[in-house]
Amino acid sequence: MVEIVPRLLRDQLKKLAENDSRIDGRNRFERREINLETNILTNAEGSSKVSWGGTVVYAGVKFSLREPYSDRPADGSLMTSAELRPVAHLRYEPGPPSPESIELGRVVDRGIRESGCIELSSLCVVPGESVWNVNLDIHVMSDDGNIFDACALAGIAALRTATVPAEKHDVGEDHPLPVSKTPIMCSYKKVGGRFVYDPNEQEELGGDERIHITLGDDGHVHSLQKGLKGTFSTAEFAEIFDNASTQAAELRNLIEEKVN
Amino acid sequence: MVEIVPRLLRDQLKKLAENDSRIDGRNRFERREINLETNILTNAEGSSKVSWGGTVVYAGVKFSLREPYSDRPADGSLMTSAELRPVAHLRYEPGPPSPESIELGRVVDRGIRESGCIELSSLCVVPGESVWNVNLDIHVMSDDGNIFDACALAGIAALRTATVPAEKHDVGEDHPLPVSKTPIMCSYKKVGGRFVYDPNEQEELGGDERIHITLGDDGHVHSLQKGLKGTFSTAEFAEIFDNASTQAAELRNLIEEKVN
Amino acid sequence: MVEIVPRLLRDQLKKLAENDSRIDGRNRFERREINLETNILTNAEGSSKVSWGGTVVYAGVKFSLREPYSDRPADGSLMTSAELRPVAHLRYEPGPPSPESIELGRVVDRGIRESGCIELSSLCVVPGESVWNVNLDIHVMSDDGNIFDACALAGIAALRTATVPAEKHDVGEDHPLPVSKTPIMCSYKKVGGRFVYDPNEQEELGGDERIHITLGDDGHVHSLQKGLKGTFSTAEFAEIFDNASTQAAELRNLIEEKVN
Amino acid sequence: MGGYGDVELIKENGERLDGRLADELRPIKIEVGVLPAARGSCRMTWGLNIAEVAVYGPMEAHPRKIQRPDRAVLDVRYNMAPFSTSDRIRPGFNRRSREISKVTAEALESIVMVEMFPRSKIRVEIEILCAEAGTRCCGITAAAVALADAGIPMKDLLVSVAAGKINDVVVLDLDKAEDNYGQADLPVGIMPNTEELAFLQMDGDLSPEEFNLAMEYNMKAAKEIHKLQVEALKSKYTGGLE
Amino acid sequence: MGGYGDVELIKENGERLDGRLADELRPIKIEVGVLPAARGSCRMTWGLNIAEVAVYGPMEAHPRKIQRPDRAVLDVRYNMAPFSTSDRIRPGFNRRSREISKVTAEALESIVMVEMFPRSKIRVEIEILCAEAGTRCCGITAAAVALADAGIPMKDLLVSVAAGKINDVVVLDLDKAEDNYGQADLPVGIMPNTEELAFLQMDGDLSPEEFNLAMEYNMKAAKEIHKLQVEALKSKYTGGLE
Amino acid sequence: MGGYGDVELIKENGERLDGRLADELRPIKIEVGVLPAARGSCRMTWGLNIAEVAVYGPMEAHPRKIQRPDRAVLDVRYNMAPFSTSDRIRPGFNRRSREISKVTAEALESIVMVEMFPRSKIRVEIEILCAEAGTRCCGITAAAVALADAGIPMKDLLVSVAAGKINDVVVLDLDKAEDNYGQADLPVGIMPNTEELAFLQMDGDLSPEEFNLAMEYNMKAAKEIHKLQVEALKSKYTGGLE
Repeated sequence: MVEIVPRLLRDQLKKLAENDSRIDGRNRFERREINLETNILTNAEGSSKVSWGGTVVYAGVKFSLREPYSDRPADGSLMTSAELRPVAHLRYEPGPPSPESIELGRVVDRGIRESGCIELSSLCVVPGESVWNVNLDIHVMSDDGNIFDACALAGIAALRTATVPAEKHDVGEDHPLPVSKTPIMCSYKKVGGRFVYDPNEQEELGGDERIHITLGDDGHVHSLQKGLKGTFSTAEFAEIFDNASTQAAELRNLIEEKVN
Repeated sequence: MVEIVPRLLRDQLKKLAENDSRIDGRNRFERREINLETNILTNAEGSSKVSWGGTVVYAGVKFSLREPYSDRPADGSLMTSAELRPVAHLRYEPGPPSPESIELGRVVDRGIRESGCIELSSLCVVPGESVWNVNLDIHVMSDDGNIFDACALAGIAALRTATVPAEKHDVGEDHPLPVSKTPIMCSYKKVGGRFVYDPNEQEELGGDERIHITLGDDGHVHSLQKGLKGTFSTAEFAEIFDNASTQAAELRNLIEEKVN
Repeated sequence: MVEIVPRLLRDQLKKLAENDSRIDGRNRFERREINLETNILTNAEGSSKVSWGGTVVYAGVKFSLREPYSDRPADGSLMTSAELRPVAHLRYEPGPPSPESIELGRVVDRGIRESGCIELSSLCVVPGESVWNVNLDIHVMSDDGNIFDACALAGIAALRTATVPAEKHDVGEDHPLPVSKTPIMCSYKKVGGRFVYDPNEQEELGGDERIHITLGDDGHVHSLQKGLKGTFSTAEFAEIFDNASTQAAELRNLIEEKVN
Repeated sequence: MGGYGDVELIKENGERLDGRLADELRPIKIEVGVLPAARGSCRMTWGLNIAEVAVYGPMEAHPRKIQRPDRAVLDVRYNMAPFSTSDRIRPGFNRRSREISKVTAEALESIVMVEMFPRSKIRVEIEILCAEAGTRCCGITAAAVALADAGIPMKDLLVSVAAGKINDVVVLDLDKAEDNYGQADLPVGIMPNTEELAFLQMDGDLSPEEFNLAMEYNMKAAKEIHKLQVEALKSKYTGGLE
Repeated sequence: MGGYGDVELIKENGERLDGRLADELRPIKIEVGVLPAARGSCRMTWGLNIAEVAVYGPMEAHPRKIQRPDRAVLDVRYNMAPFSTSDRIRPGFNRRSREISKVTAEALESIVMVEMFPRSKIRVEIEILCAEAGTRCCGITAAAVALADAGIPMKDLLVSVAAGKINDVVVLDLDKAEDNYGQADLPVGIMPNTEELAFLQMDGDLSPEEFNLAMEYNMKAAKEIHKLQVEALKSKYTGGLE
Repeated sequence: MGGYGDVELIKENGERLDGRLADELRPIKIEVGVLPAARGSCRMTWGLNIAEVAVYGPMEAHPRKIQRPDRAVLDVRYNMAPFSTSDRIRPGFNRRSREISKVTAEALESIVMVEMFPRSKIRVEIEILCAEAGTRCCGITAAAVALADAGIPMKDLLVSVAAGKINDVVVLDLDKAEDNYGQADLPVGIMPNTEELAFLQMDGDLSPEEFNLAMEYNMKAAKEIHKLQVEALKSKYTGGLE
């Protein structure tokens, strides 16, 4: 589909930015309302639903046993996948995954993987013989903006509530999946010339480049990604990097409340 | 290809229906001429050719040995496939299978599979070690209407004449494939407002919904499928369901004549 | 892309042919300048780069161990692949391989394979257990005409310089890949009504059918292929078949100089 | 059908394993407007099944070769989430989901007033989040509600429901165990007002008498489910007045 | 070629295993008009090979990017049925069938008067129902007949036939065993009236002398096969008059 | 990142295994105009990495749905040759190469004056012939030079370079062993004149202080590499005058 650049929308967003305002009335670094539910899908071994503004995302965890790779005989594996699918928005088409969809999946995956939240050695059943493969599938149902953060949140929440189905596979007792860290992704979008947190759909349509920052519990950065056309200065980056610490702490609290 | 709905053809079919007539002069439930040949392809272990009006279909059976699945250690398998391919009609395009093609394959497969005509346990060579996989491939060469019934007929006829090539695989003597039942598919098309049996190509182009009924030797129904846009009443269904018993008996006789 | 037949170019080539001349001033059977380099890629076990006029081609050899097929327990395998890829020319598109690309790969492969230059039994490590698979990948970087011959030359040169990485795989000492023959491909194009050797890009665009001849060290033919629309007489073929012997000898000398 | 008749699915007292009678439905809940990005949407839980449906359009149909000069086409996708089944399934469409998508589209085209939107396309996205037998019926029934929620003009709603056969007894609305070990399944799509059928499939083994009883069960159940569809739509639009 | 020279394919009396002499063809039969849905069609049995060809068009070429402003394009598909070979082959096109389709299309474009149908497409569908060596020759030869049956104007018919080498002897028309264990195969496409070549492939090992003998065998065989093509076409159109 | 911190990558004297200091680049060589069929091209060797880039266009963008009414689109492909890595990789694009292609295209679109060519497309083909860590930086840096060689108007050149962390030390330009056993990698794309960033990725583990040091190393290195880019372009166009 020809995506006409929405000139009028861009102008409007520019004017709002000049008054330090946003199209839905939020402050620059203000988040939309989030509702997080966990363990809601019978057939998944861990699950979550995130409603973030009008964005709706489900995540489900499934386990399977496999032989370990010969060079890491005691390590299991974690496969994270997220895709842009036609259900979520008028503009997503069926067919092979678009570059946008591949980027979403890989950025969400890296944030979780690089945080080291799952110790792969904790997925070992019998060294050299049998390890767990954990499939984390993230299913976007409604895209109203900022699905990267919603997917990352749903993903770590589903992992945090997952039960290893050892009994079903005859390898011991069911037990919670050990998750030692809680990585949080914070995404910023340049809208009307300055970066804002948690862009909604109109801001995504009429804005420029995007930056995704994944932070660990200790404030270390685990993953960065700049997407879309646009450039930024190191000073601009420093400001949002700083803000991300605050946002991450709040979201981490939200998870702790729901999960424990 | 834009398929212009053939308004004139529809009007003509409507008028014919009002006079209880058909475009090729047949009665509502009258069949076109069928020619059935069997065992005609050197490299297939069972084969048939059906000419049904201007519709031409080949079917071929091939056997291979495989390990059984662990939960059914004494069961072999039957894979039936049929596809709409460019050779058969001007309007079929090359490329991945269309929904129409997938429906054809699955409906023909279900009719044969659900009838239980092949006992999967009769395909066992050594329990837990080796079973036969039977591939039934149905190849439509010319589509002049009602290929569902032609495919189903060619399929069961090819199975009925197939020889299990045990000698070639060093597992005993060649013997006929045991086929205990003869499922028959009968297809009806709503043309000009009422259902007719065995639609030809023009009736398919200018008609509405289609109903496929597969009946077993005992008159039980094994498979049903309604295809295309359109609705029908239970009374309409009862009438064709009743007619299908008669048609199926005649076709079953045709097979018995040719096969034994 | 609609490929407009370049009427003016065809007329010009016709006129040049009448004067026994070519668009770049060469004689009918004159070759462009060739530069051949070998062993230039660190991660390949054999490699070459051919610059042939403005055509640039790389070839790389990689080895892997595999189980032999049960009916040839002492034979390894050679897989040759060459593709038309978007980097090489404005008119090549990304996507699944075009028929042109498949033809290139298969003709280059056949010329090398059918010459018997690699004895498959020389790739045996332990009979029935382990044999070498040789992957020869030919990468066209710039197509200025006659990539068939450039690919064939790069391919055999890369094989001639390849080292079997036995140490890395713990199966003995590294040693040169035994290559007993040096097949050479010579391609001719009908341009302005008569065949010329080594067509450049404009001659390919404005000419007709192509003939590819692969000759072995003893002057035997190992592979032929006529491509594109056009017909030719046996007399025309005899003339180029004769010329190919001369060309092949010169190119074989070029390889011997560089490789030993 | 599994067709293995050797598993006991009906207790001595005539009840099914989950306590239902032969002609009893599993619990059903229908919600409307659950996906903000869609023009119309519906969430249906049916036993342990969960389906969510989004509707987009009418919009210009492209590529152009799918356009029909006299009507809209329905572009329907039935998709199972990877975590919706007992063993994870690979994402993406398979032959089963493509066939269900096709027959669902044809069923819905029979009730939508497609003639009002020539050359256009209406997208219907059916997502199965949890699957416990009967997902195609759940998807079709929810899709009809989502189309109504999107304001698409329709001749009638459409209810899909299945009867089947277990231990030689005709029963309504097979659950997972009954589906795995049952002898027949007869899913239909019924227009509740005219009792016409817009969808019909069946596999297994049914005598003519069994077929008629199964259809009777389906008809009765369709009326019940239709009430829940109407209530769900009403409660969205009159929600503020209660 | 298999290229394994150690299998005896020629008997002491000089005959081949099936009794043929070096320059002898397998039995051939050609029928016209066998596929009613096609505009032109042909069935050819050649030894145990069976090929059926359907021709559709000329029709508008689409997608538009394949159109040529000055001529028709031939859209040729060579396809082997899954049951056509000793071991079942997976349905669908592979690299071998795509290459054969390409060279077949180019051979046929050399004889069809493509200039008469600018911007259009002629579809040629070659189906191999039984394969016993030499299917590409069988397909091309049958396709030329099917094009004529469809009334497509051509400069000449086209005959495709192959000679090869077995046990160091040049022979005509290799059968399956000869192809498996032979040393060379030289399939060509010959316009019978002008003796020009529109198709040429070869693999294996041939000295220049062997090559010349193989071409001689092919030329002679092409004349024989051409007669059968003409008879088949005549018998369709004059069938009623005999 | 491999993230296995147990491999020693820094010697007691503070040097890295190949003798470099923490903020030292591997050897770099840039050549222009190496692919005659392309409008612009560049070959870059960076340590053992070899990348060659071809640029085609601007040309009409098709299919039309990718056209932008107000600017050119960059159609970028990053591709690794099958023989470019230690174990052969299957030809064709995978998810990694598609993601790199996307972020590379977006980085280059930030420096090319795309507004000058509405509705058109510029093709950038990045081929990795030998890969030893850092290929995406090598590809982006070479692509900027190839675009300049093709005469495409740009706001600035673009330099891509990565710093990272090994054995808890921040270092510049990881080689293969450092990449395999390192703790973090921070590749960026820097416009040398304005010091703005057009490209940024990172994975692993960096404290805010480590992040700042890594960015400092990257900035300094970008200036060095920029000089080599300019020299390569100059030497092509002034080659005859020296």
